[in-house]
Amino acid sequence: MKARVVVTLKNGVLDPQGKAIEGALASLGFDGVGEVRVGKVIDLELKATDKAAAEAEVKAMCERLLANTVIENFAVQFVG
Amino acid sequence: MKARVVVTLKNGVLDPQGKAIEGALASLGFDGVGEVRVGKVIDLELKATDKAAAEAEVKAMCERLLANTVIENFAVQFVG
Amino acid sequence: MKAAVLVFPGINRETDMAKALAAVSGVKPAMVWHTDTDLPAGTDLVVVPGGFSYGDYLRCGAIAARAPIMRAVAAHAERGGLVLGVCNGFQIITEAGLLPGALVRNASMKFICKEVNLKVENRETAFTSAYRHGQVIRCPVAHGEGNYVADDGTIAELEAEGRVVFRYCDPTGHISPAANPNGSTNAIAGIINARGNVLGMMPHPENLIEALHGGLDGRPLFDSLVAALPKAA
Amino acid sequence: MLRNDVPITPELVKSHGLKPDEYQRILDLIGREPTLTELGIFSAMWNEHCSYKSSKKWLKTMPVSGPRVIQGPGENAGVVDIGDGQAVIFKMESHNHPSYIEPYQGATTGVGGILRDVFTMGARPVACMNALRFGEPDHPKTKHIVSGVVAGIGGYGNSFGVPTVGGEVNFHPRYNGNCLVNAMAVGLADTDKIFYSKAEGVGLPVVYLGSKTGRDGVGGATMASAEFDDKIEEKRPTVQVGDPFSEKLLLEATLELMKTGAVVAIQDMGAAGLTCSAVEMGAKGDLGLELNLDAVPCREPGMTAYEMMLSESQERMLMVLHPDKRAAAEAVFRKWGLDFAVVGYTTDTLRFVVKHHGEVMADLPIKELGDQAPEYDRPWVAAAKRPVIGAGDVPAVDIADALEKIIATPDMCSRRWVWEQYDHLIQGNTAQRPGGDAAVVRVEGTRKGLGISCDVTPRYCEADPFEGGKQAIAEAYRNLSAVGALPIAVTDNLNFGNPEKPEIMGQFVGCVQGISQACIALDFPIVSGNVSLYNETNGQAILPTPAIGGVGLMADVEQMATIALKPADEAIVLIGATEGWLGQSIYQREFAGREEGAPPPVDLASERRHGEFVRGLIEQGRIATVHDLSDGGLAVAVAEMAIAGKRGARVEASGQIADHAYFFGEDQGRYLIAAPRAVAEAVVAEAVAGGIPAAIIGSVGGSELQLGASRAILVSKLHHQHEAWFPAYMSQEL
Ligand SMILES: Nc1ncnc2c1ncn2[C@@H]1O[C@H](COP(=O)(O)OP(=O)(O)O)[C@@H](O)[C@H]1O
Ligand SMILES: [Mg+2]
Repeated sequence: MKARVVVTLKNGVLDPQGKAIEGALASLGFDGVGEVRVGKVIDLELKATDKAAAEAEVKAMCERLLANTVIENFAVQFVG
Repeated sequence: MKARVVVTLKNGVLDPQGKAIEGALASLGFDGVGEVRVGKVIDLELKATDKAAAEAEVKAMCERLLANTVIENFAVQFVG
Repeated sequence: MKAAVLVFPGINRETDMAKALAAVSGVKPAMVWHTDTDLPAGTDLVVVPGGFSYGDYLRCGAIAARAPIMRAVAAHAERGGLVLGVCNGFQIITEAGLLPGALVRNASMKFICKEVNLKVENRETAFTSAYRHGQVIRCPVAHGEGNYVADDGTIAELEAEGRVVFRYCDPTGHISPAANPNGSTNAIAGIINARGNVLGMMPHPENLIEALHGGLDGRPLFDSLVAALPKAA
Repeated sequence: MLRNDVPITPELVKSHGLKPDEYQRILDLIGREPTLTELGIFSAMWNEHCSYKSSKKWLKTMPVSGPRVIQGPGENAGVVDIGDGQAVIFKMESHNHPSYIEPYQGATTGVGGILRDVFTMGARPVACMNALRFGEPDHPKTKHIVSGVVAGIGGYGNSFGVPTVGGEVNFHPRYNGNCLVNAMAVGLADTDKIFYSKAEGVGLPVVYLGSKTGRDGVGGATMASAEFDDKIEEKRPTVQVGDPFSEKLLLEATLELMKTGAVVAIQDMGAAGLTCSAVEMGAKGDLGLELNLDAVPCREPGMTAYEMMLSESQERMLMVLHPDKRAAAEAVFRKWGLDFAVVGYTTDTLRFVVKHHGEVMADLPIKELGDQAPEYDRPWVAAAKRPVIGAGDVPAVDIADALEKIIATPDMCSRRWVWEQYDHLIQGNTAQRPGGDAAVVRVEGTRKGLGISCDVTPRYCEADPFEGGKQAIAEAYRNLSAVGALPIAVTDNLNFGNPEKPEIMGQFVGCVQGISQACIALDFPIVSGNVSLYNETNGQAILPTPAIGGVGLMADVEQMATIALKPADEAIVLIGATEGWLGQSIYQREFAGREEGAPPPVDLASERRHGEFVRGLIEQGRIATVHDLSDGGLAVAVAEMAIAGKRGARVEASGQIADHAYFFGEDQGRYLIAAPRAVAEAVVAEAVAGGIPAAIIGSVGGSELQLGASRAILVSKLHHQHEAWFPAYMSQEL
């Protein structure tokens, strides 16, 4: 089974990286772009076969390691 | 309109961050995890209203800046 | 020698580089702002220095590589002019397509600042003629993303054509994982383009050019450039 | 009349960290109920962090002047003359609470804040230091905090482009619930181009510079003054994210701006952001100030006046502008891609007026906001004196065994793992890298050098705050002298627990008095500093930790001494008196399992004489190898010299003092010197003639270290033992 974790910054948390990309896109002439926010995707291959168990496990991984829950949110998707 | 760009490393390109997470998850006792790969999400707010035009524009942004096509793949999703 | 040092927002080793160029060549380089579209007339060496252009945000070097001045740099390289990219500069010229491959996060995932040893693998370049072939030199590194990667074909080509100019090694010249500070493929520390006029390297020769730095092993790189280029008027 | 939408309840007052009597003081001052924005402004100005209400009484007693001091405490940073029209500008600051909550971002914003303090005054930062205290290594949170804090300090300084050249790291269970992250920045400026925060002139524009304002850290300064409890999780959203890239741009833009002559006064926005900076600029200049918040560049829509006034978004400055230089000033900021907005002007009303959407949100007396903050004379009790521990009360262990063990402990092992993550070479002026007694940075374009050292021994301060305070200053003095730098001034970061407890207040008072006495005796004035109180979790306070950042000056960096043993056949000289003081020593802790007794006393007169003597020898070019003795005493010092020089040495036993006390005692005021035998003999003769205890105690040579009659140890083995712990510990990092 494959899981994809998407980690994004919480609302209101400064995203210097997003800001820099915003500026770069504008100076490349892409002027239709508003706010840009950057996050991470973490793709995991899991040995688990039971989806519910896998979901709980990945959630635990996010809380303990993959996301910095002080400033980040996470979402888990399953593929296949 | 909002677009989400997902940038992932091409197959075969070394991913030190993924490797580090693999090791860390194992040492936390999550032993059902195989390969881990880390990528980026870039969420863009677009002024465009025409989806096809927006799609072409975001693709151009990816090729010109958001992804390094030497080592990365990208995918574009639209939300709302 | 008429050198131009590029300045992007967030670049921070431009002064170190300018001081080294001036100390060795006796001529102060021009400092060129990223939004300029032309190099100063008569520029024969472009140096893209180290630092954190645009905070290393998105990918290191990515945003700087698309700055207006980079078109002039590409044209300069196209004409056979010399280009030296050090650290962030290496990342920038690689992102700009002047060199193949990419630089990714150090295998340790940590920024590393320390002195390493380098083996001079190719002294037949305008950048390295003052070194001996196979010479082992000391040189500091200071980077978080100096791990050179490229597809197998590119690596094979670089190796076959002698385009790996510097390799990380131990003090005796031995290449080993322990002597490789960032996990770089084949311990690559610096490469040159096929034409031999564009060199990119992660280590900082500009930080080892006087007694205060604890050594002079960075100097021959600048000596080589002085020898290769006409004396500035 | 101001509109008051939100009733000010006792709960609301309490949640702003204001005590009932403090609130009463506000009512008396303004003669009406404050608006919510005003309450927020008062809470920001009157919390411990900004008002120093518990510490002010004692800070006033510290020695802050001297012939070199251009600016002492009270500005963004201290300014000290280094001759030739140049000044060194420096300060230390804590980011303890934020770093405990979010280690990486807490540390980055700490470094960012202190750098801003320094370049706000017109100085280009040339070095950073950091003093870190973590909980015991086995505590479940420690590794995560170490990892994040170190990466954060590096992440900010490396990107900003300043070398991080040294610091301190300690582990102790008393920091389990409160780590300490103290960052120091040092900059250089011309003495006639220093900028201050005092506003001058009525009707001048007040300009906002830098990054946009978001809701970051709303209430942050209040948090920094609150004791932690188990509800710590709830305080999380106040975390701020550092942006070293923007700060680098802000640095370049600010220094460029200063050259245009546009700056009348300038102040960085640190704790309590816009509020604190605006009030301070106005109050110092005896001026009023009116802000129009509609002009403040905001990152998020719908921000209220309250949020804007309390936001701690980073990388921002406030400036009073020469009106005729506006265009030039704005062009500089646009060039660097930063925000530039006129957000108000100075007035002659002595009122601090804040308007938003055309409405007055606050109208307060500006002087009183700053000057009339409560000031407490908190009750304190002096710590009971502890007994002197004799050598016989501490078990004797084989010297070689003891050394091998001590040199590999978390507190004594090499910090290489830490400082290799810091760019310590950038700017090309680092003459002495981390790992020696003090960092040395050349003054760009000259032969002069600045020595920088961070010191304090918290276990000494706990055992005897007064002696511990003295010792912290003495050790900084010694570290600087050991490299050959004349100690010229000090910054401090006084980290303590809850000052409302008389024992804690007693620690504070004792340390301040000890520091003061030592500074006077050593001509080593305090020019800047910071106080961090309420470092307690569930009633458990940290060890009293008055971190000292010392700065010294040398005429010629090429003369500097280092700790590494150089050619063989040199003699080793010990300067200073050895009794074998084991109370509170590392040796006692390791082998008796106790931190007991009185700490070693510091004799300030001999400290000074020994320092001057050693510095003299270095300046005359007679010696190049010096190490001061501190934690772990003689054995550890000579081992560090051997490891650094990759050379062996042998040191004879004393004959009078028991081996373990002689080799591991932590008597103060001592240095080790290595020099050719003839020089060493002359040095000893001169010292003794001048009343300074000195003797040749050993010699350099071979590949082993031998202490007394104990077995010889290969230096390469010691090296390995010294380097092993940190990377091994952190390799299991998560
Ligand atoms: N946090 C740190 N960052 C950088 N360097 C450090 C840090 N902690 C310790 N060091 C360096 O390691 C060396 C030893 O530190 P320490 O044992 O505290 O020295 P001393 O006892 O002489 O004051 C010093 O050079 C110091 O600057
Ligand atoms: Mg020392």
